[in-house]
Amino acid sequence: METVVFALLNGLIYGLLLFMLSSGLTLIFSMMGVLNMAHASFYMLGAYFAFTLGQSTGFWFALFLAPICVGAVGACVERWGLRRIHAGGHVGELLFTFGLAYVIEELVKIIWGKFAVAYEVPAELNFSLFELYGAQYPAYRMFMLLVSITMLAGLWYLLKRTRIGLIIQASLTHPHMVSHLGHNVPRIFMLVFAAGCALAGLSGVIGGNYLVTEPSMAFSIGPIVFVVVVVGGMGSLAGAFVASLLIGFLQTFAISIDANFAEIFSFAGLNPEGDLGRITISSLAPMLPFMLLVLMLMLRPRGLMGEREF
Amino acid sequence: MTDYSVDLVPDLAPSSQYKFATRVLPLLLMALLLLVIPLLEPSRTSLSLLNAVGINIVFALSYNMLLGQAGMLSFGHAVYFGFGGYAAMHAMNWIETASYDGGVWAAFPVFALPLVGFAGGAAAGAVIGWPSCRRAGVPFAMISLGLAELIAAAGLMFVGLFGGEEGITGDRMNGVEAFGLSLGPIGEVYWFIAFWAFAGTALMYAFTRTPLGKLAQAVRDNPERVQFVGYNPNKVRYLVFIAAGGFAGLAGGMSAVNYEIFTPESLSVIPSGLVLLMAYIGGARYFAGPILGAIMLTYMQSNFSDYSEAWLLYLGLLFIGMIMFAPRGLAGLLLSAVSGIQHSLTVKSLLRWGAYCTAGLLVVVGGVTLIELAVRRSNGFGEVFEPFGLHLSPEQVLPWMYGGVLLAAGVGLLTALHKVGEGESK
Amino acid sequence: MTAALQLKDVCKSFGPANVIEGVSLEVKRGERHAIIGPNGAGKSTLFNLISGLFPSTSGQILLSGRQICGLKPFEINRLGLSRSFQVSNIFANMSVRENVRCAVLWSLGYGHSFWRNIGNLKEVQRKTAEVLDKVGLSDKADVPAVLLTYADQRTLEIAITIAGGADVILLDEPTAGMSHSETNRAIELIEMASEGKTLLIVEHDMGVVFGLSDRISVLVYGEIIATGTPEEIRGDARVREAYLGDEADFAEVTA
Amino acid sequence: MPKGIVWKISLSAFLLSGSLLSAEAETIKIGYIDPLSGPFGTAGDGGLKHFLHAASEINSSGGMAGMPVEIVGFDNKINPKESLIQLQKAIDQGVRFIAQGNGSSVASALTDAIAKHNKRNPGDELIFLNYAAVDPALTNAKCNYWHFRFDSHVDMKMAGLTDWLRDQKDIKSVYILAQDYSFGRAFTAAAKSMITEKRPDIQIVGTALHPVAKIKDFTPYVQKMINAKADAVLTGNWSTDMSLLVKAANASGHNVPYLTFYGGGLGAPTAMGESALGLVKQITEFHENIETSEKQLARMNGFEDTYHLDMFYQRVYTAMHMLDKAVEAVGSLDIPKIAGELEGMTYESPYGEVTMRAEDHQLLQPLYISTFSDDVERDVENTGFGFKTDALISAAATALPTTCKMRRPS
Repeated sequence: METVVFALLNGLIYGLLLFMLSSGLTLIFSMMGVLNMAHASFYMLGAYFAFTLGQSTGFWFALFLAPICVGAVGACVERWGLRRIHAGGHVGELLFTFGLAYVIEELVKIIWGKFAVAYEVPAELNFSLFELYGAQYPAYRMFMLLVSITMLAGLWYLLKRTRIGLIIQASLTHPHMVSHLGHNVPRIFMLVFAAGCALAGLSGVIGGNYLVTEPSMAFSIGPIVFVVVVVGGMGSLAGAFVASLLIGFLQTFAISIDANFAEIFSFAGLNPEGDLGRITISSLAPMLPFMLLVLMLMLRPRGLMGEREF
Repeated sequence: MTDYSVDLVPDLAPSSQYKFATRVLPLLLMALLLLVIPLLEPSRTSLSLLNAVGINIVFALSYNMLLGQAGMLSFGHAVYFGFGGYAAMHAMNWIETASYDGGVWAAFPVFALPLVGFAGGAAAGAVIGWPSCRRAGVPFAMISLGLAELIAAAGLMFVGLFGGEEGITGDRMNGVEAFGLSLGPIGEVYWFIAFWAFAGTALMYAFTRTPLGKLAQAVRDNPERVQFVGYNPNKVRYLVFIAAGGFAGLAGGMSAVNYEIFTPESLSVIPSGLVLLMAYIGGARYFAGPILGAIMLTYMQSNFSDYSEAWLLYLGLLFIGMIMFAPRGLAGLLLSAVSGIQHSLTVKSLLRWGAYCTAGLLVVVGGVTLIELAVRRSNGFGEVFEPFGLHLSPEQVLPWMYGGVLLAAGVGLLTALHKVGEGESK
Repeated sequence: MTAALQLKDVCKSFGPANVIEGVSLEVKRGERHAIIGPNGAGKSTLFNLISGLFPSTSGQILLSGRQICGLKPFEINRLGLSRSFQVSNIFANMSVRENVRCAVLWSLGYGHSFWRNIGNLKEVQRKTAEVLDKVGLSDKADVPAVLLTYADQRTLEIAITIAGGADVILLDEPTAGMSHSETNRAIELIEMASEGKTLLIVEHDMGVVFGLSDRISVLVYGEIIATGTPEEIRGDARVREAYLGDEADFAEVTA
Repeated sequence: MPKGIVWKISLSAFLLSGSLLSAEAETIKIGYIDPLSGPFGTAGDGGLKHFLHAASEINSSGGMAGMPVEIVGFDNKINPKESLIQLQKAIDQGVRFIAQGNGSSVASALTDAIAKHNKRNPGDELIFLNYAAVDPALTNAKCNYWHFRFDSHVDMKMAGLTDWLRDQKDIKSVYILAQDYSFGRAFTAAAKSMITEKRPDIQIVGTALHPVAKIKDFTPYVQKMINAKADAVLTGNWSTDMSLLVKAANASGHNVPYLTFYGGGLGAPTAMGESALGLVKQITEFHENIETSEKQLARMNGFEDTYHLDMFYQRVYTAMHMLDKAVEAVGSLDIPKIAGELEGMTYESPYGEVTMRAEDHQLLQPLYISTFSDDVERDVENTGFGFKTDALISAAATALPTTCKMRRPS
């Protein structure tokens, strides 16, 4: 029972963090067709900016300032990078962001050093909220939950209730339509790209101190973000939300299962010391998202709730 | 129906002279070059680098069968390199065992191990390609990424097959000697690599000239239309995928013999990314492009790190620069330079070339200065950047300004040149 | 003798929208059959159904008496049906010769072979040269397709369509966007190319349609309202009404 | 042909790079082959700095038998194949000693390649100074005459840790967590067998292997530990996996000792921060707060002033000074003889006597168990925290039997 409760709680937090990261990419991908491989790099920039800004302004200002800075960087990348190669097709754009991820990581190493930086949870939130089955539940996690839900609500409001949101929504499903409506498409692209990056930055701000802020943090989380976007489906924020939570729960549940293949498939007579029999479900946990990705693309390429195929 | 007898139809095929110059001659030159290199008595470093280059040429060309020829962007090509390499590595150990205990493998020369690699890579391609080649474009790329992650993880889990992260080692000095090569000294390994690099290149070139090779290009250009000339584009992709896997496996087999070790790291996404960079930076649109890319990146990987610890940053910047300004890659740049020289060798064009080169140089010098200063400053132990006898300290403002000014001047000049060029073309 | 192509009550709907509603059509062997109709009548959709690009919702399509519903486009092509596209659909980065060569390979039985040098396949070379000569693109054989003029691209489109030697040829607006003189050349080309074959053509240019076809079918809102010789169609009141709603104009353009 | 041109250019560049950097006979070159860029660049970079500092120390007192020492860094990107290319480069540049430490996979590739090289090129031999690769196999099944290990391997450290555990009567149950690769598995196996042997009353309430560098949030693992009521956690984790584990443990209020090998690894103290205080223990041959001589303190200060980095690898100095001693004894660069001198050598390190055991070329040295604490004289990574000694494990206690069958050149 306690395993289930904890897996649910942790899966929820991890899933929401993933959703904050991938919602931006879903917007960018659905609208511009750019599968931004550097998206997690903006997440990393968010954490580093928050660390630096936090030293002078404190965490709370950094919480707002850092995503804005990340968004500005994103706008520059779109304006002087992606826009120039847009005509060359999506493969060129994909490769551009692939190279950008390399460059951002190296720049971060030069600016902030190669080691992890001491980006800590703010003292105001560094206490334990309640105790559950002998383990304490840190307040910061609740705060993360709060921020991501606020963000989710804000995004929903923006998309459903504002003019720009309606345009963006229209172009999620019908990217060619918007230019016919007389809107300045490059500017909308820049805005969406910047906003997507800012969302990634925000998740960096609250995820960087919860996890670790170091130069390889982008590389290690990057692929999972794709998985969320692809599994969720093109043009579907709701899909990304479901996929994030799914992956969050899947991973945390798998970790809590200690059984190995030899036990599960005991009827097949697997040797528990053999390579196959030795594999435990929990050691497979990090692989599950990729299995999900491959299966999803092969069986249902439009994703869980996608409006269309790629 | 009108009778078109053979003699009435004009012969549209290119002349045999043209064929020789464009198809046979480059391969002959490559063979000649491979034969000449040992006469220059290269050092051990050069030989080991050349061997690495040879392996990467075959690997990058095999990747380009997918990217350049069939238009399939894969993030997991190292998987086939790895399967081929492991197949060859296991075979190498069977040869060793057989040389003591006897058996079928005793008669198999180590020299021919890349063939085992080819079989391994092609088999892996046939199994993995079956589900993944039913999708094209971005879904294909994503499937390849997902599978690459899964297989890289499996590489560490199945110790019996992949040897854990320490991999499998072997000894190439066993079994039957072919061509009188013991394969002990690195100089003899050179001949082994040269032979297979040439064979691989020639075969992959030949592949582009076959009906299947041509159809792969048709699928790249227009998969929809291919269906209406009687072909199933998925099947064409699948077959090309198997062939590409086979040649990647061939490169893996070469690697197994050259290094006598194979580790699961070779299956991972990092070499897959590197081979993508090789093919793209070299020029995926041209057959010879990946060869250039393989040479350049292998050299950079092994030697740039001697000069700058920021070499990965330079690599990333180079890659981005190529995508933005030279999407046809190094091969494209070379070809346009050659045709520029052939067609418009005027004072004006020379001046413009000069101006472009100067601007490019300014950007590079300024950028490098700034990056190197930044690296030293970030290391923070007072190291000074000393290019060409200069003494640039990251603690002073002036060196930063030098770098900044040079970079700004270069960018400014480039912008100006671009505007002039646009003005003229209008 | 079975019809070259026969459609029995073919329907196609995209979600709630019925684009094709019970089309039945019979194209005889060796016949040149045109389909006309106003924009949005479903002509291109009909072609996509016949050639296998879309599955039909219901009904039967028979090629020489053989059911081809549910087959993949390349399977239908292998049975001897070839089509062109309204928007040029060629292999842009390959030369004209290579474009045509790709189109002749299957019919000559080279399948997916990867052990033969394509340059040594005399039969392929001859057939390719023959097709290029027939459509008059021989002098542009080595030009990359993307650099051709629009009219030449349309010609290449037809060349690719006929290169495989299919018995039934579907042409989707082959003269769309052409100038008058180019159209005349195109008509000649189509006449020559369809000699001894069965031709089904969608065309807007009434001059082309009435000059070329043996029979004409009129498709309006997904239904065939009339089929007949050019004379019969010209005189059909329903067609006049439905097609243009303006008798004078119709008489004029079909004259 | 463009192909040809580039070939020639790169070819001449190859040849140039070879000739420019040709060897000088008077210098002793030590090739440092470790990652200097990429994700693991930090680890290799730190090691290089220790070697540079040790070399300057030796040079300022007249070099090795009058020959100055030069450290040449080669970036292997922690890739076995790339290491072999760099090895060839090093040999070309006149390097006769190879130093490496990061990654047992690289070490086993190198020791294999060096043994083959020495067999195939007599008179041109190399010595391999392994300063940190701890796979037991390297001085057991895979041992060879040219390989010398200056770090205590997994089983030795585990022996030390379990010796200490013998006296910790309040620890009744442990949880073992390690990364799912050969090191982690060796760690788990050693922990299980040694605990069962030395403290049969301790219950192993759980073991888990997790993939390297893939887990973002270790809370579920910590939760399992809490559920299992573990009194202590044994972990082989290093780098990010180490810091993330400790952060998760702290967040869940899991206040039990974490017994680690790499709790003090570069970057980990910063990342763990306050959360690790009093929890994380490590077993090492060195940390900065062990009582020692003025001379050693001066060395630490010297290193920190030069490189703005904490001293971490005492064993690098040990290796360099033992090599110095061997070269002085031989008087020339006769590699087989130098290897012979190193074999069985004893050396007085600032923290006690160490011995290079002849039968397997494994250094036996005293080990220290220490706790992450804020009450320390010298802190690490400017965090204000450092390590404080709990216990000393004598060198003899770590001496485990070896399966090595050393074949010596005749």
